[in-house]
Amino acid sequence: MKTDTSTRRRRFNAGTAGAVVLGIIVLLTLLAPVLAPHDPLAQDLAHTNAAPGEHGYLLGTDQLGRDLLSRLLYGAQTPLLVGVLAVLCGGVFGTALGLLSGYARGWADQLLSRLADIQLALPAILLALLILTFGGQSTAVLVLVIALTGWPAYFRLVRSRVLALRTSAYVEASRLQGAPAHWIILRDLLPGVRGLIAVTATLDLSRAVLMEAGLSYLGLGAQAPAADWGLMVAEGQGRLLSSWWIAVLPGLCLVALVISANLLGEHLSRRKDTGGEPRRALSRISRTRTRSAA
Amino acid sequence: MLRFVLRRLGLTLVAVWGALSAVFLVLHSSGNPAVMMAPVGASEEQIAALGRALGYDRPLAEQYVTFFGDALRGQFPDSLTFQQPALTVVTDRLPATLTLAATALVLACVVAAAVGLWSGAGVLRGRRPGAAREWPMGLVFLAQSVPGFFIGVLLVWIFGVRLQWLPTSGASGAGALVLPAITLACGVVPPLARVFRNSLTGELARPYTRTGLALGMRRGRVLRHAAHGSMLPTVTVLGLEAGALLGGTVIVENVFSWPGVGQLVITALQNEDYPLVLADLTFLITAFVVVNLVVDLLYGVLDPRVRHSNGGH
Amino acid sequence: MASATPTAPDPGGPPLLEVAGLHVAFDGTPAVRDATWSVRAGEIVGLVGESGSGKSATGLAVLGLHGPAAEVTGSVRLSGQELVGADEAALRAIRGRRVAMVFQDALDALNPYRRVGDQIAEAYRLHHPDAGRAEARERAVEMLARTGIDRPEERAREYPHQFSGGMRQRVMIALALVNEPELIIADEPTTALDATVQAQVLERLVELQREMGLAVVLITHDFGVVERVCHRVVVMYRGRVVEQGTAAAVLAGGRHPYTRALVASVPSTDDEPGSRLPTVPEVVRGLLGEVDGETLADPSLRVPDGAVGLPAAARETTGPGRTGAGRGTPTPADESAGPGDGAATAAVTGGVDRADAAGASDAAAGDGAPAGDGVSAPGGSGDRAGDGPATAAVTAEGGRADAAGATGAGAQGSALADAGDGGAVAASTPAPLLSITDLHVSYPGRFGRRTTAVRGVSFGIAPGETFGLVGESGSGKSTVSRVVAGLYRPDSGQVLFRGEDIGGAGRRGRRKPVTGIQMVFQDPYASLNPDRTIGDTIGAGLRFHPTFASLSRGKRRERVAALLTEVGLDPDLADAYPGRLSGGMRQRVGIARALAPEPELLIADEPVSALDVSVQAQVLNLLADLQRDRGLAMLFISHDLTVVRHMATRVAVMRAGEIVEIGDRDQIMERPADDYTRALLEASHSVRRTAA
Amino acid sequence: VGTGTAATRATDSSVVIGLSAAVNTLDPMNTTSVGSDLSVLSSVYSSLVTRRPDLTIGPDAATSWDRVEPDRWRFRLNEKAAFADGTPLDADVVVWNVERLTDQDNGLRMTSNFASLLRAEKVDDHTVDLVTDGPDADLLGALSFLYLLSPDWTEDHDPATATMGSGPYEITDYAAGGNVELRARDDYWGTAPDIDRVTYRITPSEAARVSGLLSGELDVVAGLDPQDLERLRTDRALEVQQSDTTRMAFIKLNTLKGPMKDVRVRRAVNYAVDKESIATSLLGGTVAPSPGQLLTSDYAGYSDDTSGYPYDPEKAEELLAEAGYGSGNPLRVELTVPSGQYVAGDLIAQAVTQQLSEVGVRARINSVPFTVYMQKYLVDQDMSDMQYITQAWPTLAAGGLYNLFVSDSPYAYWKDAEFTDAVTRARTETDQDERDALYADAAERARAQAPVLFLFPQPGIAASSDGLDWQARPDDWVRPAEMSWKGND
Ligand SMILES: Nc1ncnc2c1ncn2[C@@H]1O[C@H](COP(=O)(O)OP(=O)(O)OP(=O)(O)O)[C@@H](O)[C@H]1O
Ligand SMILES: Nc1ncnc2c1ncn2[C@@H]1O[C@H](COP(=O)(O)OP(=O)(O)OP(=O)(O)O)[C@@H](O)[C@H]1O
Ligand SMILES: [Mg+2]
Ligand SMILES: [Mg+2]
Repeated sequence: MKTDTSTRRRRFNAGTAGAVVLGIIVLLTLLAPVLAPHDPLAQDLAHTNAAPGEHGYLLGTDQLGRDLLSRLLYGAQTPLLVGVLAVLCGGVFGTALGLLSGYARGWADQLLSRLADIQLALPAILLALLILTFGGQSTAVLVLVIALTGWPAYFRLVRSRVLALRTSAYVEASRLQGAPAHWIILRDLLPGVRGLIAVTATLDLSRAVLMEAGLSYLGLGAQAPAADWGLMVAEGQGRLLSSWWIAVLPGLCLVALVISANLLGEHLSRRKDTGGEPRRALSRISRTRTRSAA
Repeated sequence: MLRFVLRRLGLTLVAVWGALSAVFLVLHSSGNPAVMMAPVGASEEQIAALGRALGYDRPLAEQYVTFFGDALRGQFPDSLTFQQPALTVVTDRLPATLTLAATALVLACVVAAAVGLWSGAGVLRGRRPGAAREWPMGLVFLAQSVPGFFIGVLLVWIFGVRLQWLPTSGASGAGALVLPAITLACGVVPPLARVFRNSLTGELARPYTRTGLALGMRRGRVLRHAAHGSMLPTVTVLGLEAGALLGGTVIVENVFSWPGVGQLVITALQNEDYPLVLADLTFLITAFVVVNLVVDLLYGVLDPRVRHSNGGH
Repeated sequence: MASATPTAPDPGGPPLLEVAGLHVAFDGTPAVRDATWSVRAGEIVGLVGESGSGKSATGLAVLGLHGPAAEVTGSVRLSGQELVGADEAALRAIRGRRVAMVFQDALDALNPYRRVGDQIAEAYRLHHPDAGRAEARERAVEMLARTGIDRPEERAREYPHQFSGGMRQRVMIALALVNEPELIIADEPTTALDATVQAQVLERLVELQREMGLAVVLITHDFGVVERVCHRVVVMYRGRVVEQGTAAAVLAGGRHPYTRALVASVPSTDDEPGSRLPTVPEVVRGLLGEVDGETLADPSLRVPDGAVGLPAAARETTGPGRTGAGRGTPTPADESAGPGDGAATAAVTGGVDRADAAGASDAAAGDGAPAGDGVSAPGGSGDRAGDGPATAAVTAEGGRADAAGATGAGAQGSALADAGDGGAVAASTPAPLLSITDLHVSYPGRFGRRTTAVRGVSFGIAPGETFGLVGESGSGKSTVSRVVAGLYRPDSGQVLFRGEDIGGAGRRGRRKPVTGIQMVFQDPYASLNPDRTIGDTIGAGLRFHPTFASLSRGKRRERVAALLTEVGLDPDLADAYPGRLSGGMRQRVGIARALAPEPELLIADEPVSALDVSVQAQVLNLLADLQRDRGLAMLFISHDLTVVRHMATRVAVMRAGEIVEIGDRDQIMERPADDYTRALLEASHSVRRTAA
Repeated sequence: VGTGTAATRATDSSVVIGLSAAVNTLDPMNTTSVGSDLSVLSSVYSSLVTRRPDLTIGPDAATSWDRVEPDRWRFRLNEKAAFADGTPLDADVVVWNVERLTDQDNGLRMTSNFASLLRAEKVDDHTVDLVTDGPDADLLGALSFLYLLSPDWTEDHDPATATMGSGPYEITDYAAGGNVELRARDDYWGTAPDIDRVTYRITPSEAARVSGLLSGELDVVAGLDPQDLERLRTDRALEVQQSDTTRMAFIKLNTLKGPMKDVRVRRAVNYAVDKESIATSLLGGTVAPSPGQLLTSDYAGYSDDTSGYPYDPEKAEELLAEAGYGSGNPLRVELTVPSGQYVAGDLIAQAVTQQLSEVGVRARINSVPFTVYMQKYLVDQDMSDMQYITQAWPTLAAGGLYNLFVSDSPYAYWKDAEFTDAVTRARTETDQDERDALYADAAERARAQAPVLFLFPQPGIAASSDGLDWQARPDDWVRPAEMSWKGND
């Protein structure tokens, strides 16, 4: 079907664009120590709120005279680190539970499904606020909170796919061959959800980044004086009147990061093998939570 | 049908119960709430007395039971910062949040419907999805990638500060509603528009669309039938979004100083106003769950197949 | 069969619809090429051809229902009015009013969210803008009544999903007829239906056609349907009209080899049971050479040329797709139907369905002996003997293999067939391999209720015997097979395999399936894990088998290669993923997988119903050959009586979870005791392949 | 009546006041938040005396007063004074209110501000005596916070959620935490205010407050961020007022444990911070660094004699080296700051840590919600090494603020006998000069011992619509009764 090929090609380009931008952001973040013209924390109190280009600051300075360009370069560290770790934790946890729950069924499945329901009944942002306020703030807690609000997406997707697959002819064939449960889960079911997980994880990454930014914005994520995009927007929003760049530039960086992750995820999810399922499910699950987070 | 309703109701109660238990546990895992609640400078004895008065010295299990007993009757201790029943504080703020959320929801529905129908009409004309004509979807995609708080900040900057067209804070007058409602809607439009568009184009790809055309229907009529068919997933997402909307108010109300429950919950958390946090969260969670229950029940109305199969879908 | 014999219309009348030089292409890929045919008023024209031959594309082109993605050129005239390139408004006036369409799957073709009465009324009002709601409703009810729906008033208020498949199709017809069009294009209106229902719907369609003087274009790939209802037939092959003419003439011996091949590859009640079926590619290839000099999209349809460098011995016995070898040895097989030879014979024919292309084409050419198989090659059997347990098992049960062989041999002549059948039955009675007694199975339903799918089923299968299970959809056939395979636990009843109860009724938890029973699944696309290589899929059966588990990697690969060869596939496919394979090839992989643990009982649950007619014959041949070759017992499930008759020696007929009749094949086919069996028989319309 | 937009407003004579914090309770005895709760309630309730915009004490419900004995003050009440429901505001009312306030069991937050007050005694219907446990020079200042409730009304109303006062306004709309609307009472017994309608709009976000001002949504906002000064000044429809407040900003050092026990370290950090440049860059030059004082010049008892710690990083490093810290053994400290609580507080804390790092001090910022901060500070008595805070004593008595630094104060984290002694003696000293001398001693002791990192007074920036006549106050009060529209009598 040529129709498919040509549309896929076009999407592929958008997907590649996403991957490239994402790659660039990651690269810039990794190379920040080399590339940044200034220490992201160094203040120049004589030149606070400098406009882009003023006093030799390419993108201007913030209220404390810190170089915005340097801060932007460092600013993705926390979101990316927290995002990737949270996606890993949530993804592994959700996928493992989804596989087991979907294959084994029974009361454990019921229990976990209810748990996921409950998890969904708590708007993610509220849960995160609650835990961060009463459980203390640290990167580890942040990762856990974001992972905690992310696992139901994987769990539900994987579980529903596994529910469909477990009675599929090829799984039944494996059972007839005498394959043990763990083998079926690892060799028959896991490959079947691989694509699904890849897409979910990519889209979940954008959710995690958005949530980290949202929490940092509310003062519960990264802490001053750290350079963190979400925090920088919060710090700069009071200065919109006179120095818009302090808030707007990090905001735009955040948008670029999220867009690229989304583009990539979109692209992956449009590929045949995942049948657009994760997008749909995510729009039911994580997207809504991302929204509430941001 | 009745059994279906009861089953959903049961699940709903389980979800509410679980969510509240989670809140309860998180709050109690952080130590004796009386310490936080005692006024500044309170002595050990005063804290202990307060703890006794509120029952925090009793076994956790017992407190848990009391908490649920009270919560069921809508009873929470007095808010520490407001010195009045926590639930009253919440319900006082409710109209503001509901106004905002309802406006945003209506706005989001209108936009999502427009975007979806635009795409649907394109598909019906044989255009491939993703083509340039689908620029509204591109905008939706963009909106989905911008953090809500940043949208708010941008809107304040552009319309409030630069152009000075619209008020940027407070709940006074219809004008003040515009920017927060748009910001809040921005969070809901993407999932809604996507789901509506995708299911609409999905419905259009189904053979009954071809049947309609083969019978001599106009495209508009075919589109209408397909839109009817895509209501089910759309309403599902709408339900979830209505809940997410409540979560979204947390940020939007803060950006725009909108005096609703969302702002309240942040203040309560910051002030460690334990009873108020409980009441507020209980309320938000219940609202979320109820909205989704309503959505579940709507399924039957929307899709005859659900109605006749007595549930399970 | 209560066939509504078509009454031929006036042959001299002017054509109602004239299709001339029609081209349809999708993104430059042609789907219909230079098609020219016509329909006269009151005439039923069958548009036949295998899947993908462009039948639907033609039908849609008539009403301009293709999207802009399709390029449509040529000419379609309705009473002289040109429709290709006509504007929307003009087309809208014709659609549904003068020309209506009936689509295949009525559940999807009807709007699931609206009451059927409303849908029909809406269709009416589309072309009768002056008609009031009440009038349109009345009209809808009237149409429902006319298409044979009981209590039409009530049912008009129901939704499509509340109708059975056949009812839906009637609604679809009502929808098409409500504006009394001149022409109906019915695109496979009955393909998804059960045989009995299919007959009813077709009958009703023909009645209405006669009452209303309609012209009908009936798109189908079923020659049985063509034979029963069509006046004329248009045969399409790969986008082209390769033949047209009166139904009788085409079926009796079409001029085009493709037509003949298609007709021949369908099992027929006139065939000798168990005979080899000629397959389309062989026939086409044999008579036509490379079609249009182009490569076919479906690799399973491809006839590779030249032999591949396999050892001569292997080539003879296996020769999968290596037709060079197979074709080279078309030895007549009439000599040896003797005891002990049955296995050998089977071994040679095993999987080599293409190998005997010449023989098959002979058959198609009309020499009256379509079963030109049994390429006897004693040397081959020696080779196989070295292959291991498979052959050993067969030899050990020589007596029964004998019986199977006799069945196979029945192909050679009817005189022998009787004896063979008798032998098979006799052999199965004393020591059944599988014996099921009073099986009850239920599924969990909604709200904790359980729905019973199988009640009180009992039967036995002797070693080496093919036992057929027929019945309409939902009668519980698959449920029985799943219980036998150990995939589902029955509520009660005994499932004795080799004397051991494997049913596990009443126990909890999942039970471990017995490797001695393997299964070939219905849907070749769902039965292979797309993420695992074919070799891995097949090899897993060895890995977990008590005796083969100890095999080294290399040995396992070898066995996998041998299995692939045995089912007629290139052993190199072991490293491929299923994505590349066609349906037919996948089904062969599925069969190889089932064979890997050396089962004694093979369950084939509708192994061909998802396959194209042109591939069906290949798979049926392969199964029959393997069964004979390996002395397998087989539980063969189908809803198609002709297929079951072709494969099985004993048959059970199921209905609503119970066995209504069980017995010897011929007894069931010729002297059915049960009404339901008779209805099934009547509905199963197969082509009477009367000699030309 | 003027013209233009101001005129439109003037005719309906209403103002919209932007508040940065919500009004949490309506019980004036159970809150100490001057900027929000009390600012609103001071328009609804009256007190015996009131502090005027120039910070002097003036009459309210009491027309005159004198000290009949060192520990007994006599107040004569305005005979017209009455509550909105007509109940007269008489001596019984005062006695009841003092009883309510002094009863520890009521757990009212205001109680601790009246530590010396023993009781009220009715002399006649319109005369009442207040008795203290000793001479208290600051009593009048404190009494400007004693808002009087009606005893009868309180019996069947909850003062936390409803009001019925004797002040110039009544509340027409209030939901917990939401906007508050006031309307001038027709039957107010005192001078009728100019402004009829007042809306307090809760606007926690600085950006929203500023844009609200610029767009004309808000008429009055106090407590603005100095960095917005420039932008606000360019707007001709606004009048910007800038002053020092009575609130002193400093960084408290925990002298009880950790590195800050060492006075050399405390002095070192004082020398290490460039207060001047912080004041210039972050506070728009609106304030001058404090000369090493805990008080602003508005306090009675302020001493002009002290000199502060100039910016001298070398000296700081020297002192640190003396105390044993250097590159091999850097000083590590934690600086806690209540997020968003104080004007530019978060920025100042960041600037301070950065400057400390330049002399080799590794300071880590711990930004926490205010309540958490207060919890650690006062309840847990677990203050970190350094903590940003601003303090003021509402009554503007030196003794009041200094009392927060005496050895047994939970606020102090500093046990200094000399300072405590001077302050304690000053409080009971009746001779003005003696008292000033004692306070000067205390100030010098505090400077030398450096229990805090001295910064500057918190800047007070207020902006109002150009047409509004209003004098911004150095304390936190925002009172609509003190406002009027120009050209509107
Ligand atoms: N919308 C389309 N886009 C691209 N290719 C198409 C489209 N519809 C049909 N085709 C291609 O055109 C060819 C003819 O398809 P068509 O549906 O007419 O076959 P058919 O004879 O009806 O087969 P079947 O019996 O399976 O219905 C096929 O190769 C098919 O893949
Ligand atoms: N997993 C299941 N859960 C619930 N009901 C089932 C399940 N599988 C089958 N059934 C029901 O059991 C009955 C028998 O089904 P089964 O699949 O055995 O029929 P079948 O004869 O194989 O039909 P077909 O020809 O359509 O394959 C049907 O009514 C079906 O709806
Ligand atoms: Mg077709
Ligand atoms: Mg079946």
